[in-house]
Amino acid sequence: MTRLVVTRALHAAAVCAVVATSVFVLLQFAPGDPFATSLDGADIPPGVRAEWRARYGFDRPPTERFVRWAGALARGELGYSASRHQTVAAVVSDAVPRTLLLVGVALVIGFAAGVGIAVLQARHHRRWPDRVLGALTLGGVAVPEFLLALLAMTWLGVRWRLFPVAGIGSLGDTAAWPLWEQVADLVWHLALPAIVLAIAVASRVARHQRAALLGVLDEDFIRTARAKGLGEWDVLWRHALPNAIGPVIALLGLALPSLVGGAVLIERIFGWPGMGLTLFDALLARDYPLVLAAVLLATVLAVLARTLTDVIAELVAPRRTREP
Amino acid sequence: MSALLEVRDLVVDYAPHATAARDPHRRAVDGVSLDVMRGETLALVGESGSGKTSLGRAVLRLIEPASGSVRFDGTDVRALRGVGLTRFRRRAQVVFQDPKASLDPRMRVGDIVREGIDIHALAPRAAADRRVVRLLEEVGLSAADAVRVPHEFSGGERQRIAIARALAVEPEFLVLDEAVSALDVLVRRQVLDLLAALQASRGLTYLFIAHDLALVERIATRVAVMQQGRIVECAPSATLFGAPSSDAARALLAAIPRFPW
Amino acid sequence: MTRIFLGRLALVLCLAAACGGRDRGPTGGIVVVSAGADAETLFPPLVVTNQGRAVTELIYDKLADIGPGLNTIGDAGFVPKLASTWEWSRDSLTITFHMNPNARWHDGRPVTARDVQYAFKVWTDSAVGAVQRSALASVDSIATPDALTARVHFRERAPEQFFAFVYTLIPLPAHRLAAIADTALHDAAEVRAPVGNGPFRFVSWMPRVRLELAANAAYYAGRPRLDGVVYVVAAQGATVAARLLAGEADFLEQLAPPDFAQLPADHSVRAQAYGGFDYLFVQFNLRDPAATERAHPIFGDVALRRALTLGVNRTAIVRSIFDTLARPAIGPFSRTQWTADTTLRGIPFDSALAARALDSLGWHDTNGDGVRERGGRPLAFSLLVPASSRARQAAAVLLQAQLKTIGVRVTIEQADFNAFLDRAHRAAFDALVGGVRTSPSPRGVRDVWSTPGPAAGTQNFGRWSNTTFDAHVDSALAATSAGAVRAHVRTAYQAAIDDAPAIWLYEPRLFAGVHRRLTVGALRPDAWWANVASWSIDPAQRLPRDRRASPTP
Amino acid sequence: MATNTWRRLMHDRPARIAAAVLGTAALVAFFAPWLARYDPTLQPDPVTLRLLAPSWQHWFGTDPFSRDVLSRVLHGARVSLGVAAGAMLLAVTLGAALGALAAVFGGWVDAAVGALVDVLIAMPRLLVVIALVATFGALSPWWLIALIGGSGWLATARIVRAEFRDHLQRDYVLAARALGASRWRIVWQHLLPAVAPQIAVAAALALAAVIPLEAALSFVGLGIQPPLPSWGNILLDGTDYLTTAWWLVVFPLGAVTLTVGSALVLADRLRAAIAGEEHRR
Repeated sequence: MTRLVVTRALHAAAVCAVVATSVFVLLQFAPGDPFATSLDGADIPPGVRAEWRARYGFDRPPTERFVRWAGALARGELGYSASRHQTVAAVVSDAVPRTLLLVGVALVIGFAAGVGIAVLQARHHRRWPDRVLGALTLGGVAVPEFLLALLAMTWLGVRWRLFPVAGIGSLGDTAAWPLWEQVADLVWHLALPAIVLAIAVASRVARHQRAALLGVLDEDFIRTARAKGLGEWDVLWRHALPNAIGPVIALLGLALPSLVGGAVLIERIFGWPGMGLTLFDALLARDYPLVLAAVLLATVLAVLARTLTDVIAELVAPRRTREP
Repeated sequence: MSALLEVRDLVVDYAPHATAARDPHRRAVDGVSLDVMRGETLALVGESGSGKTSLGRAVLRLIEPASGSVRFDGTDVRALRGVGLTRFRRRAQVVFQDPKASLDPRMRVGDIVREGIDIHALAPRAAADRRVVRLLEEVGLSAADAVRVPHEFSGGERQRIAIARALAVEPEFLVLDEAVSALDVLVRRQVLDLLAALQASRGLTYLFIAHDLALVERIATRVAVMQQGRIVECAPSATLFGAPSSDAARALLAAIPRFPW
Repeated sequence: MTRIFLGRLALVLCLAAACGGRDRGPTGGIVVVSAGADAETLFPPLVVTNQGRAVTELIYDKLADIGPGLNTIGDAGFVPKLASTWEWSRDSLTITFHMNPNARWHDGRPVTARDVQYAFKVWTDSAVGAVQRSALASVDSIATPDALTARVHFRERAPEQFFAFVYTLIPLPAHRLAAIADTALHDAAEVRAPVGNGPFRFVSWMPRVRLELAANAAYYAGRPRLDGVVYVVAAQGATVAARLLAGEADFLEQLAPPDFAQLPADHSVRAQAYGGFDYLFVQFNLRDPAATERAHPIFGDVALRRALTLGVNRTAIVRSIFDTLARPAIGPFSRTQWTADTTLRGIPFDSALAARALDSLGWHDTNGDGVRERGGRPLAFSLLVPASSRARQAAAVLLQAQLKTIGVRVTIEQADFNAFLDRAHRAAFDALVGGVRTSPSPRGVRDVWSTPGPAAGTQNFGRWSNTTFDAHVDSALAATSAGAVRAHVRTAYQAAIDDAPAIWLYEPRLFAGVHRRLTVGALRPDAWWANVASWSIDPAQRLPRDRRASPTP
Repeated sequence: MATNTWRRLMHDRPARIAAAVLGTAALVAFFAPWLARYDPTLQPDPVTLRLLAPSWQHWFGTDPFSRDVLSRVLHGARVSLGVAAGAMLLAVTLGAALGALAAVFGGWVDAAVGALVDVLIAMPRLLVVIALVATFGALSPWWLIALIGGSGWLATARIVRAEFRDHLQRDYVLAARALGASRWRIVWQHLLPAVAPQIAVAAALALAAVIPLEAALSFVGLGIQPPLPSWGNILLDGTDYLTTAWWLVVFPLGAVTLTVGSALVLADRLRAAIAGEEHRR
């Protein structure tokens, strides 16, 4: 077991190293300059830019910068974000919890809803609930997320004013509020981005889960369960689902990075400055230390998520050995 | 009679990725030495999991042994590369247990039988077609069957196709890996008869793998009994069936149903 | 001149004080400003963006501020802020500022001349890297004869020396910052939670989310009417507008054309015009991007540049994108500048004339592909557009279709803003849709359009060079009377229009989105935030968030 | 087996409908210049004819530049489906090739491909594509194909590797090896046809993923460059007018949803057909 953990950790470290190096190399080819936009203006003399480049070491050759960066990383320093006038660690420690919250909530809601929809569909296989839900989940996958987000913002936010259109909390000293009000405020602000993201998750989960359920429902042990006189719901929840949910969880683990990545537009639209938006802004600002740190973090999160979902999938449904 | 196949101290491990799941120290074949004489049928009998299939595959170099030597007609099979290996493939063939699994379901029977001829460029186009028809007829099928696909045939017919495929490259040596085990009794007898006829007409040498002594009683010249990766007894057919010396052989003998008529 | 001015100043002061005292109007309420970007820093020397200024200039006051007339020559019209009076030396090389004795930092300490001196040190220390320190290049030193007197010594006289100094230098709290090393200032905790002296004091900042300011009850010019100002940030344009339309925000700096379509349905928001200092243009690269010592193979020819300009219907472009929210640009300036001249002779739209001009220049469509060519070279160029600007993209698309009708092929190339600027600086483009936000001063024109050199033309991406223009711009910037400035500027502008280094596209008129409950008075075109201290919210239309968000005064 | 899979699929009604929709889309894309009534870049009068609601002249209305939306959606099919199909082909070819290499050669090749997959799967695709496009500036459709295709092969590679490894253990492959068939021949003659349905599933899913990705790229201003219409940039024009000009969004969105939905349905039915076939065996 320890060996497995150590191998996994080494593997993850290697993946991160490769990702960091390739991103660093790639950034060397990027046109633009960390101070091109932040120091653009008719009244800014060109000398200032050179000065700032030198201050942050951008006048050094790339190899030297890489060694310095890697060395600092080894000491646990992520560097300084010139576009935010802040240490990268400070920027990232703001953004990571926000992304985890948004994606986490969307995942939980989406996963639960997706599984529920799939069970409902399997229960009414080839009847109208199956068809209607099937069409909806198909739409949930086919409609681009950013459009869903804009529609939600325009109608749920602006037209009907059910939820705030953007932001991560109410104004004022919310920290002094009673806890339940703080939570309610957070939920209220989280609603739109989480719903949009959850729709995307739920649609995908439901589609996979439905297929997996229908596959399992064909198998002998289900027939046995039915023969024993178990109700159809019991068969679905107790017998079919535990056997069909594992692969869906594992699949979700694989899809998680793209989910986080897909959240960039949602974070942007709903003014939810998590990792996706931070990375996006950092890219546009050519804030290399921040880009590197964000990519690295995303990689670590992805690897962690994969390991975690693998474990969960294994726990939920011990793989039945297939007889040859 | 000289030995066509000489196996010495052969060791085969389970595939590396499988070791985690199984006992890492367990070997599929654990130091087996064996000779197969030209023209004979050596039956290799043992319970499932005793390592006979691994031995059969290692002999054909379908899997790589861990150590030991395999000599075929005097040449070291394990050292073969390139042209030498190709030449060896022509001379030694295999028929598997499950003809459903061993025939590519997407190919027509004619193409299946023909594949070996194409690989070794044994005949030009038209001649190859004629040869395929001849082979199909030799195993008891018809020329019209060439355009059909495997799943249109019964189990016995499919096994005949597999035999025709093996014969297409005109081998001297055939590993029959449980070749008749999956067939029902009547068909089994027909296929065994076919194999015997082919052996007579083509002078073939068989390594006949089975888990059941009853299967080999009629066909085997000699019988080798395997248990947990080792050969525990190797004796001429008559000797073994008359007076088995190992417990394993006795156990296998006892499992043969004797009908009281 | 000095004495006359002082007299006028005293009068203004009295009026301001009287007004402030008599009509306090309603106080209370929080204004939520929906912003498309966050302040990059709250440290004035490092602030570049408008949003950064919008925040810091509410926290920090200047010595004096430009007046409603936006004059930049001498000190006419300037409004006293931290300095209640000032006087010039006879040779104009020294200006003595008398600090307002009532001015206090938000921690209660008085604002002194030492803070001015300290700020000057910070601004000019290259370890800090203040971006606009070239504006202070003419200042030699600052002396502090007493706590409330700052004597500024200039190296040379210049018509805009007063403007350049007070507009750039923002006094900093020496008692809080002097202990911090200059190199550490940019990231100091003190700088992220600044103590200022302006009408609003800093409360909290969640970068890229929101920034909260509260009224400074002890403000020397009287407490602002509002209880506070909150900036809420969203990167997506649609979101910024949605916040206003959903009633979550009270103020939006600039409405985009599509936002206007939604206003009629929503009576809670109105649009308020306030000029604007932007003008946009298609800038030609006069040099060959492949080899800058050569002239550009197409745009090197002034007759061709004029012919292209003739082929562009700028009125249609403006009407299509902006309807009446913008006007066709005239030349390298904005109509809001006091030096603007609307009587200049422009190049009209006449596509028949454009086609004839191209014919006469030897550009003909010989192979029938709809594109003219000359000597085997097609009349085609790429147009670089920043991906961040929807309006500029729209202008490019319209321009492309218009030029196509006279046999010119335009390929649009979008680039993210960083790459756009990078290519502009490297002159790696044929033509680009550029935009300039000028200041009230005509000074900016020299950076963008004068012949590139160490002192001028740093933003002259197209490397246009015209001696008449250069000479008259330099003369205008040296002239001390408004009339002389206007005369020189007029000649320079006319040269720029005639030589067509760019197609002058449009000047957007700024429209702020303002919630019905908010009264903002007149918005200053160069700085909408200049008068936030006098904004007020109708007490009858208070919202729960006004109470909720109210920080303790 | 595979031949049967295809046959099963052809007898499946949803699959036939989905295939018909995709086929129609492909035909529309191909014949767009003949089907469209107007030049998709023609701006008859961007002042007075902009944002016209659907009418007899303009079935899908006009956009902010007075261009005919129907013509743009038709031509947009060309660009969007062209990019999508190109990227899908590239992704599937690359994925199949790398997956096959990993499975057939095993050892360090397998490890290398596996590591590559692990690295790429850890980086969010949309961000990677946005990053690259942002980094290298707006790209031509060809580069877009290379980029989207080059980043989308992971799923195919995983599937092909797993299926190949499975089939490599099967007796018919052993029989072919015993006959002396080369690796190349085994892959080409036996494995690829065997795995073709799974590859087709991966292809359909790749197609379904690429079209929204192109739209997302357009949304951040880094997609297909104007005036070339793509469903993504038509949608982008529409996002400014969600409440005031619904036709700008509804029609391109309909096109996107129909195409993506059909690709997904096709993938579903194909998977069901494969499962049914496996089940029957």
